[in-house]
This record gives sequence, structure tokens and C-alpha cells, in this order.
Amino acid sequence: MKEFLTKRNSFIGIIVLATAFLYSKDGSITTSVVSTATAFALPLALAAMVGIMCERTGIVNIGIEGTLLTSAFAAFFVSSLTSNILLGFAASVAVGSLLGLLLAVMSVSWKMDQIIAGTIINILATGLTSFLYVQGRTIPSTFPEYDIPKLKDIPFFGPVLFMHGPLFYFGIFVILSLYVALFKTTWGLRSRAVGEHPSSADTAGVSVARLRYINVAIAGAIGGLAGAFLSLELVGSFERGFTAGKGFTALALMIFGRWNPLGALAAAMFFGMTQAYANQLMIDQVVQIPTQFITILPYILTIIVLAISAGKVRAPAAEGQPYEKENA
Amino acid sequence: MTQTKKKSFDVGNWLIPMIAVLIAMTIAGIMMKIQGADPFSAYKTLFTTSFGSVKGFSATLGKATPLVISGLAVTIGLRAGLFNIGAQGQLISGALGTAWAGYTFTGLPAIIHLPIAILFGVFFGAFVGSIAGALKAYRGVHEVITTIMLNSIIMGLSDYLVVYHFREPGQLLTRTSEIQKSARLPILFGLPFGFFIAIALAILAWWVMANTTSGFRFETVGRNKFAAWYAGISVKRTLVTAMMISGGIAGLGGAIETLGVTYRFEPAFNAGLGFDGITIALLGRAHPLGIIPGAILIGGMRAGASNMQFVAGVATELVDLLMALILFFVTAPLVTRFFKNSGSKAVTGGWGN
Amino acid sequence: QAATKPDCSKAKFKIGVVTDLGKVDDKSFNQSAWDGAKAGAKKISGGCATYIETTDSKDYAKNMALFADAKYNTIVTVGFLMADATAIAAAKYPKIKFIGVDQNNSTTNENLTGLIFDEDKSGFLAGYLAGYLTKSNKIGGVLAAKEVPPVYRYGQGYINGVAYAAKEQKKTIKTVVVYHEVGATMFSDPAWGATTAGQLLSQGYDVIFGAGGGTGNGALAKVAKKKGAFCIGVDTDQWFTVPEAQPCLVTSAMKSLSEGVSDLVNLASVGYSTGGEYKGDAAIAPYHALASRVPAAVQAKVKALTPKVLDGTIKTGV
Amino acid sequence: MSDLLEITGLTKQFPGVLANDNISLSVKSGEVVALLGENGAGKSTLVKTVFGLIKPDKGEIKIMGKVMEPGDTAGVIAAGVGMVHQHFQLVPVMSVTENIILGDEPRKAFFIDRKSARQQVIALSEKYGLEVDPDAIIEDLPVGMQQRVEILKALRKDVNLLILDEPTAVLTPLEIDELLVVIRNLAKSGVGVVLITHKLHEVMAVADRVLVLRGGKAIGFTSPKETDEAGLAQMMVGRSVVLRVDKTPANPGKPALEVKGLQVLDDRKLLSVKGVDLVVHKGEILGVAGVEGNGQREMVEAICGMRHRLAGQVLVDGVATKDMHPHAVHASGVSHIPEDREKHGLVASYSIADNLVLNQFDREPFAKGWVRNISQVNKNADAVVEQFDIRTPSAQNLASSLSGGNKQKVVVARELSEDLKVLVAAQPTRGVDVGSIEFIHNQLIAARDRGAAVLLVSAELDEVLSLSDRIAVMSGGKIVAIVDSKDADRNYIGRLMAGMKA
Ligand SMILES: Nc1ncnc2c1ncn2[C@@H]1O[C@H](COP(=O)(O)OP(=O)(O)OP(=O)(O)O)[C@@H](O)[C@H]1O
Ligand SMILES: Nc1ncnc2c1ncn2[C@@H]1O[C@H](COP(=O)(O)OP(=O)(O)OP(=O)(O)O)[C@@H](O)[C@H]1O
Ligand SMILES: [Mg+2]
Ligand SMILES: [Mg+2]
Repeated sequence: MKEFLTKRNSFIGIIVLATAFLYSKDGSITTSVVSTATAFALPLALAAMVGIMCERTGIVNIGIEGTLLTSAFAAFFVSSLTSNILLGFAASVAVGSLLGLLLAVMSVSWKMDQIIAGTIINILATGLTSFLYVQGRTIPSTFPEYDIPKLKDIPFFGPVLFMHGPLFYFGIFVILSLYVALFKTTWGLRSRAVGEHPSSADTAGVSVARLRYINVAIAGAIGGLAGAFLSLELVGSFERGFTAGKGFTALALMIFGRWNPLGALAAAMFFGMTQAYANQLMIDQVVQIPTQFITILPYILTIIVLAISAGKVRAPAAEGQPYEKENA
Repeated sequence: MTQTKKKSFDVGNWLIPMIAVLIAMTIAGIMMKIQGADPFSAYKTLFTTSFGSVKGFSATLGKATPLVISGLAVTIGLRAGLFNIGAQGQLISGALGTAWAGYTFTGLPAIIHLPIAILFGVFFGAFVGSIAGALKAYRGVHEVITTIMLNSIIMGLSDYLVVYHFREPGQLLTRTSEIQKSARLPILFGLPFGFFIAIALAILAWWVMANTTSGFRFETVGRNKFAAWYAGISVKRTLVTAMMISGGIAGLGGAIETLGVTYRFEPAFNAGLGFDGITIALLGRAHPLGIIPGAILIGGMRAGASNMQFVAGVATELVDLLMALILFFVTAPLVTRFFKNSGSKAVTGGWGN
Repeated sequence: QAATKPDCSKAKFKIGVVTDLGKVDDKSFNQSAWDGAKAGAKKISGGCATYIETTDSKDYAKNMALFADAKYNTIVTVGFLMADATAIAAAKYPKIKFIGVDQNNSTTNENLTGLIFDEDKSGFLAGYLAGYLTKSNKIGGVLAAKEVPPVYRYGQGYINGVAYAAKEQKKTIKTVVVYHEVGATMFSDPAWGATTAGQLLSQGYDVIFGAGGGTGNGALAKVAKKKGAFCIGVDTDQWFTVPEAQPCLVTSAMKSLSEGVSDLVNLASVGYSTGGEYKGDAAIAPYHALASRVPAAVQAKVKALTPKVLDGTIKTGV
Repeated sequence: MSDLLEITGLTKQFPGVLANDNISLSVKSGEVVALLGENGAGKSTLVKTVFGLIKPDKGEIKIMGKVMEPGDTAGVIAAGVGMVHQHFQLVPVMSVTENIILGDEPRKAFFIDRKSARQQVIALSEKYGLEVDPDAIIEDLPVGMQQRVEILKALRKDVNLLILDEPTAVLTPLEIDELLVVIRNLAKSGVGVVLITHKLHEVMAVADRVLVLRGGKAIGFTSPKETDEAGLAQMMVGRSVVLRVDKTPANPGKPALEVKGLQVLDDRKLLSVKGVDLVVHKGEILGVAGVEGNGQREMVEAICGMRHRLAGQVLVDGVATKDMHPHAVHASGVSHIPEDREKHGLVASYSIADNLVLNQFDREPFAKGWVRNISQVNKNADAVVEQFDIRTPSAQNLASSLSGGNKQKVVVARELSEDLKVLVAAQPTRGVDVGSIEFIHNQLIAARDRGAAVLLVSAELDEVLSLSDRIAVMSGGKIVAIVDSKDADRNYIGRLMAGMKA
């Protein structure tokens, strides 16, 4: 935990306190706002996990947006073809990991510039999904909301955490296990070593290329999960430009969360909260300030928080550089 | 950097992209067939309209101009080790500033009005850029976050300003009044004047990076900020300056687009220009001159898109696909290997430094 | 987008549609306009319609010129953003009949007709219906940016419609419309639409109006998952365009875009053009399967109110 | 019994450099083979190839009779080979324990068994008498300590063959003696050892056989019995080398560099320089002796304006210099050979030529006002490469392609290639071959004789003793004694360094 519970993150505490205070004033509204926030947050958090997985092993992945878009499309397209959302889910995970592999081929095997590789994936995704998209298709159903018995009756936390669909729970599970895996397992140790100082890992007999391939592919699969969550659980449809820049916001959240799964989750939650409250301000019509101000609030807050907490964030050192054995 | 300078004069560096482009176009052609359009007439249209006629070529250069400039903005950032995703926001603020100066000041001769309007654009772009720069240098906030956030902030803010303050009288749309005649960029030999500015700027940037002490400072900070610090280069100041210049250039892009093409500010007008800049910069391997051919090529495809759809029924998305394929084949060592076995070297450093 | 696009080069009467940023299959106004043009073309002997999808809002003029230079007889331009460009083109090509969808037209060019709608009226009717359907007395809307005039008219009409119903019933109903942030994604952000709709639902809002391309559709899809809640679509009868919303879709606040376009195209084909502005019909869609959930009394009230609103005897206050 | 290691006809060509040219070598168990050679001779390349880090162009490598797959590091490790790398192979942000167990972690199911890992490390460091803090983060450790970790990493598994690439470059005399004992014991227990070092007395002390490389070629074998240090030096450089520094007595002028009450924090924000006063006169070399990590680095960086001065002053010719402003300090006539050449000294992706003007690129003649004078930069480079004998095909090559010693030469050359008032030299000959050491030493003395005040900081006690006119002993962040080199006694100073009251 120590990577994550730094005093820099004290703002999380402030949010919690603020929420608690608001809850004491109006429970039901606050509950609904926070549960909305989680819905906003999860896809962002999952997208951030894609980035963390890759960058912790030294691969910059700027193609998250493209991965989300393509896999969301695959999920929708296959579900509607086969009228089976499970197949759709499988498809999106498969497509996600395929894009991961593509990134791995370009950046690990061909040692291409990784930002370029990611950009290629993004443009390709926009073009392909829009090109293959056929209107009028619909999916048989979406993943239903499943309220976890007992837990759902806990005031506040029930609605916020335990009244969602299966992909939501799965997503949370993935994030938590990624944290554990990264900091407690041998796989995590080796991955981080590869991301920080590949030649050390190499000289210790860890295959840099292999580990990078595996992790980037898994990251892609997580992107697939995020895409499926959007199109099969949250919305139940697909549109062009469906992911609306979440993949880029995720990059910010990843750095905001200092390449730590829990950090990124918190950052995403913070982001979701500001969005949900922005909506709430409109709903309650308390303020007569222009909507633009409300909508840019989250972004401004993010910058302010980072400026104050002066996150001298440190990226994995070997990130972005292809590994040449010879220079070991 | 003596290295990079040699690169651009090496024949292989021109031949390989050519072949890469051909391969990309072949694949795109196959997709057109699948989609039921005729690739040959499509490409014929593309070339006759975008590169064949003076009118068409002028249109192409018109599209290429903002791409060259925003590509240049991103390139300058990359040189100093900064990944400026915020060209979009900087470009928009520049466009708005210029538009305001363009329609507010009346009765000025073009000689005075044009430069003033352009300066406004450069200033606001530079201002937004330097916010990210300062946050990076003095607070250690990563430029990728700040620029992504600033993009959204600028989007909302510019919109607020237009809706509540600068909106054209009696206008429903979110847009400003049209700029004065005196603030419009002329057409030179049937070609958009802005393009000449863009090229001049690219050459200047290349020369500065390769031959001046400032260029050397940028490069050094970009490659090893500790060595830079040891060598007595003010890392903080360099970071701020780099982002300021990068933003200023992006702002100039917005200015030229406003003064030469749109004649007013309207949010939709500048959509995506800054992001294309990233693609262009990478296509040009972050070389100030290297970005020009890429910009012209993509500009041509953008200019010819609707003709291809009208004449050959090609779906407009194919232009995006084509862009992706070209970037892929130009940068992937597939083609390169075929000639000399040189792995492509990275132009960006991740979020490191 | 696999469908091959018609080639009209040989046709006798050529109709060209220039879309606003967007595609002819956007389930929304571009699509309706395109359908209208096709329908119109069918009714004309030797009529043929085709389209160009604008990808850069600086290309409006260029794209119209493509049709004009190819001697097209009628050019349909879709969306309020193209108003100016269309007016200029109309002046430049007096022989060609221009139809500007969603475009107010103050010009005197008789070859340009602005096809406009009182979105506020259909919005008002939808709101009125909502006012009678709500059990929680909380009514919401999830809309694209309010900077877009038609969207704004829908929203205001809706709010006032609810107020009108509330006055009739002598009760207070809370009405809220949440607008998306203006910008590139405002019509294509279903995730936001769905999540925001969810936020409203979880606070007891039980009738929700989703208006604005994919963003609105996202809201509809979300409401469809909530038992007992109603949702209201926009522009066309979305019972057909957004089937996933059928569980909640009680009606849609429509403007008869296709009909309007098709009518004007046919007028044009006989060489007639009204010039000025042409008011297309506003209406609300049939209840379809949800008729059973709308009390007969309410259906009657709406039926009675509709003509008064449409002919303006009842003001929508927009 | 068969050879542990058998290399036959190994050849490796790097762009522009034939690093290894048909080299053959065999190592028996229980034998210590030393590799000697100038910087760039190909020593590291040879051992890296053995360890599977470099794929050879030609040649075969057998370990314990088994032919090795080129580039199969894991296989080599499995065969019982351990290696200490010249450039530390440690993950800076990770703990000592994590670094040592990396690649073969004790585990419970998927999880790392941190407890037993920690115990392993403690046991290991006791077994070999190399003391380390298992929980310390590598980047917080002084290089000497990092070197110990690197060695422990190699010794962790019971190795049959141990390769050490310049393991003693950053160790203190005591540590070196300890390490040599470890090596001898390992050999006794049947381990084969390949040792690369530039310190001839170490070779004489432990080596059974010596293979000398020059320009990638194997010049031949010898052994301590057959020759002496001078002989070894001659064999590797190809000419006779003066190993003892002979210099005229200094004639100090007035104070050039004055340090008054200097206090400095280290990276962990702990007070590491606790009030230092120093005076270096024109025309003298003041050597600072001390065990690594006693504040020398922080002191040097503070003097040179690279680290904030918590308290105190640094004066050049009586004028106070600006804090935290390297450029200003440099402009006032202070040159600085930084301790960490890779981090501060060089821009790896720059040409050698650009690196040679790194801190004067904006001055005449390398720039006229705003414009750089590239041709001058290149002219300068060709001259310096010639004069300082930097081994490279061209001054336009990237600095990253240079061997360790040659990188150091580039930095030294740059700092000495201008007339200077004060020279601050931190570890100036670390990892440099005897030929170059001689050269650099002569350069330092020449600078002194030109009237420069030289502040020499080195972990090499011998270097300090032989070069300095006066010696300051630093311990625990303080100057504990300043003695005249004439009456400086090795053991006495050694004890002071170790922090004992003499
Ligand atoms: N190699 C380094 N070692 C120690 N600190 C460094 C190093 N590089 C950068 N820094 C820190 O980052 C800051 C940026 O360096 P910079 O040269 O901009 O400082 P500065 O010279 O005080 O800036 P300015 O000249 O604009 O006041 C420095 O103040 C220093 O604290
Ligand atoms: N990755 C590389 N690419 C290009 N040249 C290289 C590379 N590694 C080493 N060289 C060159 O090969 C030659 C041998 O290098 P090597 O590191 O083996 O020398 P060395 O004997 O270890 O020198 P030192 O004593 O300084 O460590 C040098 O000229 C060096 O410049
Ligand atoms: Mg070596
Ligand atoms: Mg070496």
C-alpha cells in the first residue's frame, strides 16, 4: 500500500470527508451522485489499467482510445450478429488483446516509436469502426443489473458498490487483482523491473521481450473489458466516436494515479465525482452559472489538485525505449 | 543532431516512404473494392482534384497549412522532450484571439491589421502552452495531463466566451462576427498565403534547432535534463520556453486558419487540427522539414475526400484508414528492412524525463 | 456504410444531399433528410438522389459546388450550421433549387427554401404528456448542447409543456433538463447520456426525454432498463430507429423531416420553389405498444391539445 | 577434469569497431583468470558474450562441456554462471532485496515470500562479509554500496563460474581487500573466476593467469609469476608506462577556491555535509580522501552550484559564487569533472563532438552570439580526440558507443580543454585503464602547474596520496584532518577515513 497512501493523496481524504458531510445533509441525493460517479469512473479506471499494465513494463500505450473503441464495436457487432452478448463479450476481449499484440509487434519486435504505434492504433480504430458500422443493428439485451443480496442493503455503500452489472463487478475485481499482482507477485516484480531497467531483468535471466508481449496483450484484454462494459452493460448500443476521448483521459488518470492501479482508481473516482456533481448542479438548478463552467470544472480541479500536490510523478524509467540487448 | 540533419538528405529516406505510401494505397484500394467503389477512378479523382489542377492543389495546400503548423508545434515540443497533446487547445485559443482582433479593430490598413491579428493568435496559443510548461517546470505536473485537461477547458471556455460575450449580434449559432476585409490573408499566385508562412516557419525552425544555441539547449534538455542542468542550462526556463513556443506556433496555426480560410471563429472549424498535428509530427519523425511532405499528402487526401465520395462513392472514413495505413507502413521497418537493415529510432521518449 | 451509393450521373432529375458533419445513417436528422430525398426522388420520373458526407465544416461550399458543377437540379443541405454557406451558394447558382433543412432563411433568393420546424411545439406536447404520466412528479431530460438552437427549442418546449400539464392538475412537478457540454462529442456521447439518465432515475425522475443523436439514444437505452419509467425520443419516431428503447419509449417529439424534404423536392421537380421559410410539421409519435400504459383520459387530453399547440392558439412560450 | 569455460574463435563486430577478434580462452575450475586491456580493448564485450548478453558473429562458447545457445542468458545462469557487471544491473527504484532476488524469487504460490527473501539477503551478506541494508532503495545508496549489492547478486546462487567486470572500481581499499579474500576463497572451493580490472596490484594479488587484450585481439597469456606490474602495463598498452606519478613540488599562490561553513542536504534531505571549511590555493592540488558516502559527492555538487547550499559560502578568487546555478559557477572559472559521467557528464545520444562542448557551446568560438559554429565544434573535437587519444572511429559517433574509460576521457578532456581557475575533479580516473590514468594524472598536474587550484575527490587512496600536495580527510560529513602529503602516512589516513580517532 505504501506506494499509494502517500500524503500527496490526502486530497482523497478530503473528498471522502466532503462526501460524508454531504451525505449527512442529504443521503439519497449523495448516494445517487456517488453511484453515478462510480458508473462514470469504472470505464475510465479500466482504461487507465490498460496504460498501467503496458507502461509498467516499459511500453507507452497511447492507443487506449482506439482499443476501447474497437472492442466496444466488436462487442456490439458480434452480439447483434449472434444475438448472444456473451459471444460479444468474448469478441471484445479477443479484439482487445489482438490490438495489444499489434502494439507489441510494432514496439517490441520492430522497435518502432511507441507513440507512433499507439497513434496508428487510434486512427485505425476510428476509421475501421466507422467504416464497418452499419446502422439499425441492435443487441438482444444488455448485461442485467444484479444487486448483491444483503450487501445491497447497506446504506450508501449498497447502492454505490453492489447494485451494478456483472462487468462492473468483474472490472473492480480486475483492478484490485492488478494491484496485488503488480506489487506482491513475482510476475509484478519482474514486470516492474523490465519497465524500470530492462537490462537488469535481462541479466537476471528474465526475458524482456516475452514479458512485454504477455503484459501488453493482457492490457489489451482489459481494454476489451472496458469496451464491452460501455457497449454491453452501461449503454447497450454503439455509435461512431462512442468512447468520446475516454482513452486520453485515462492517460491523465494513469499519471495522476502515479502508475498505481489503486491510485488510478481513486483518480478516476475523483473525476467521476466531479462529473456527477456537475450534473447535480444542473439538476438542482442551484447555480445559474453557464453550463460551460460546470462542465470544465473536473478538468480545472484535476489540474489544481496536481499542482498543489506537486506530484513530481516519475514514469517507469525504461518507458518508450525499445530494448537492445547489445547495450546492456 | 548532426545525425538527424544528415537523415533528411539521404535518398533512402525519400524512396522508402514513397513505396510505403504505394503499399498503403493498394490496401486501401482493396477495401474500396470490398465497399463496392472503384479504386482506380477514386485515386484518379484524388490526384486530378488534389494535385492535378492549380485550384485543386491550392485547396490541398489550404488543408496542409494548419497541418504543417500544428505538426511543427508538436515537433518543437518533442525536441525538448515534451509531448504536447494540447496543440488542439492552443490552436483554438489562438483562433479565437485572432478572430476577435480581426473583427474588433476597424479602419486599419492590412499591413497593420494582419500582423496584429496574427500576434493575438500567437499570444494566446503561447499563453495556454506556457501554463502547461510552467506547471511542469515549477510544480512537476506532467505536461500530458495538463495539456489533455487544458484541451477540454479551452473547448468549454472558448465556447462560453463566444456564447456570452463575442457572439455575432442576432446570431443563434455559437460563432463570432466575420473579420474585417483588412485582416484577410491574400492569395499568392493562386496559392494560399498561409502556406508560404508555414513553410517559412518550418525552415526557420529547422535552422534554429540545428544551428543555434537555443536549439542546442532544447535538444539537450530533451535528451538528458541532468546533463543539461550540469552544463548550466536552465532546465526550468527551457521547459517553459519550449511549451510557450510550441503553443505559440499552434496558436499561429489557428490564426492563419482564421485569417485565411474561416474568416471567423466557430468551434467546429478547428476540430481535429491539433490532433492531426501529432500524426504529422510523428510521420515526419519530429523533423521540422520532415513534416512538410506528410502534411501535404494528408492535406491532399482531406481535400479530395468529398470528391472521391461524389465521383467514386468512396466512404469518407477510408481517408482515415488510408492515413493509418500510411503512418504504419512509413514507420514500420517492414519496408525499411527491405532496403537496409536499420531499425527505426525513437522520436519520442515516452513520458520519461 | 457497406451500402454502395447511387450514381446519378445519368439521371434526368438529380438531387444532391450535403450532410452536416455526420453520416446519412446517423439515426437522426441527416438520415431523415436523406430518406426524404430518396422518397422524393422515387415520386419523380427519372429522379435520383445521392449524397456527400461533410467531414470538415469548412467544406460546405466546396461540397455544394461539386453538385452544382455537375448540374444537379436540387441541392438539400442538412443542418443549421450550413445556413450561411447555403444562402451564398443559392445566390451563386440561381438555376438550382436549394433546400436548407433546419435553416432559418431571411434571404430573398426565391431558389432557396429554409425548411424549419417548431421543435418547441412537439417538445411542448411531449412535456404535456410527461406531465400526466409522472408518478413521482419529477420529470427529466438528457439533451445535447443547449447552444444548438433546435435542441434548445425542444428542451424549453418540453419544460413549458410539463408546466402546462402541472397547472391543469394543480400540482407542482419538478422538471430538469441536463445538457451535454458543447463540442465535438455532444451528439455522440451515449455513455454520458446513459450515466446521466441513470443519475436522474436514481433520484426518482420517472419520465425522461432523450434528445441529441447518440447522446440522447444512450439515455433512452438506459431508461429502458428501469421498470415503470418512461422515455421520450426525438426527431423521428425512434420506436423504429432505437429498438432497444422500446420498453420505455412512450412517444417521440418529432419534426417530419423526411416528409418536409420529400415535399420540397417534389415542388422543386415541377420547377416551383416557395423561397423564404417552409414550416415542416411538428408532431408526437404514436404510443405503439405502450398505449396500454397511457390512460385513455390522458390520450384524449393530448389528442385534444395537439391541434391547439400546432396552430399556435396555445403558446409554447419559446 | 574438463574446463569450466571454453571459448573458441569468438568474434564480434560493432559498427566501426571490431570489439572481439577471434578470441579463445579456457578457464578451469579453481582458477582465477584476469582480463587486462585498455579502455575499449573488448573485455566487457567478451564477458557479456559469454553471459549471453551479446550475440557473437563467430565463435563457440562451452560451459561445463555444454555448448551454449548464443544470447541465452537464462541458460547460462542455469549452468551456474554469475556475473558482476561493469555498468550496474540494478533497478534504481527497487530495494536491495528485490534486486538480489530478481529472476529467482522465493515464493509462496504466486506471491513473493518477502520474509525469507529478506533472510536470504542477510545470510548472504554475512557469509561474504559484505554488509548491506536489505530494505534500502538502490538509488539512495552510494555507488560503493551498490557495487556490493551487484556482487552479492552474482554470489547468491552457488556459482561454478564467476565473472567480475571491474568490481573494484568504486570500492574502498578495505572493501577491495575483503573482496580479494572472497575471490581467493571461492577459487579454493573450486569456483572458476574471470576478473576484469585496471588495477594491476589486484591482478598480481589474485590472478593465476592473465589474458591481455588490445584492440579486440588477444595479445597473449602471462601470469604474476612471470612478470610484474610494469610488465603487465607495457603488455596492454604496447609501450612502457610510468605507474608512479612524478611531479615537482607545488608552489601555492593565493587562495583561489574558498569553502566556508558549507552545509548540504543529500537526496534524502538528510544533512550530509556538516559544516566544511576548505581553502585551495592557486597551483596546488588538494586531495579529499574519504570512504564513499561521507558527503564528498554532496560537497562537490554544492561547490559547483548543482546542489542547494543550506548554509555557508563558496568563493572563487574571493568572490562569492551563486547558489544553485551551475552556469554562473562555471562562468566564474570553475571546471567540474562530475562523479556520475553517465548522468551528468554526457548526453549519450549526442555526438562526441557535441559532448566535448556541452558546457561551453554558447561561447566563442563555438558560437557567435546566437548562432553555433558547428565547424569549430568539429574542429575542436578532432583535435581533442587526437590529443586525449579517445578510441573511436569518428568524433561524429554517439557518445553511447564509447567504452567506459573513453567516456571518462571525453568528460575530462572537455573540462581541461579551457584555461581554468579552479578544477573540481570527482573520481576522475574511475574505470580508466592505466594508460589513460597516467594521461589524466599528468593533465591534472599540468593544470596545477598552469596555476589552477585543483580540488581532487577520489575513493582511490593511492590516487589521492600520489597526486595531492595537501590531503583533507573527510568523514561523517566533516573534514577531520588536513595533512601535508609529505608527512601523509597510508595507514594513518586509512584510520581517519574509517572514522577512528588517530
Ligand atoms: N541534475 C540535477 N541535479 C539536481 N537537481 C536538479 C538537476 N536537474 C534539475 N534539478 C532541479 O530542477 C530545477 C530545474 O533546473 P533549473 O536549471 O531550471 O533551475 P534554475 O537554474 O534555478 O532555474 P532558473 O535559472 O530558471 O531560476 C533545478 O532548480 C534543480 O532543483
Ligand atoms: N553496443 C555497442 N555498440 C557499438 N560499439 C560498442 C558497443 N559496446 C561496445 N562497443 C565498442 O566496442 C569496443 C569494446 O568495448 P568494451 O566495453 O568491451 O571495452 P572494455 O575493454 O570493456 O573497455 P573498458 O575498460 O573501458 O570497460 C569499444 O570500442 C566500444 O566503443
Ligand atoms: Mg569494460
Ligand atoms: Mg566498457
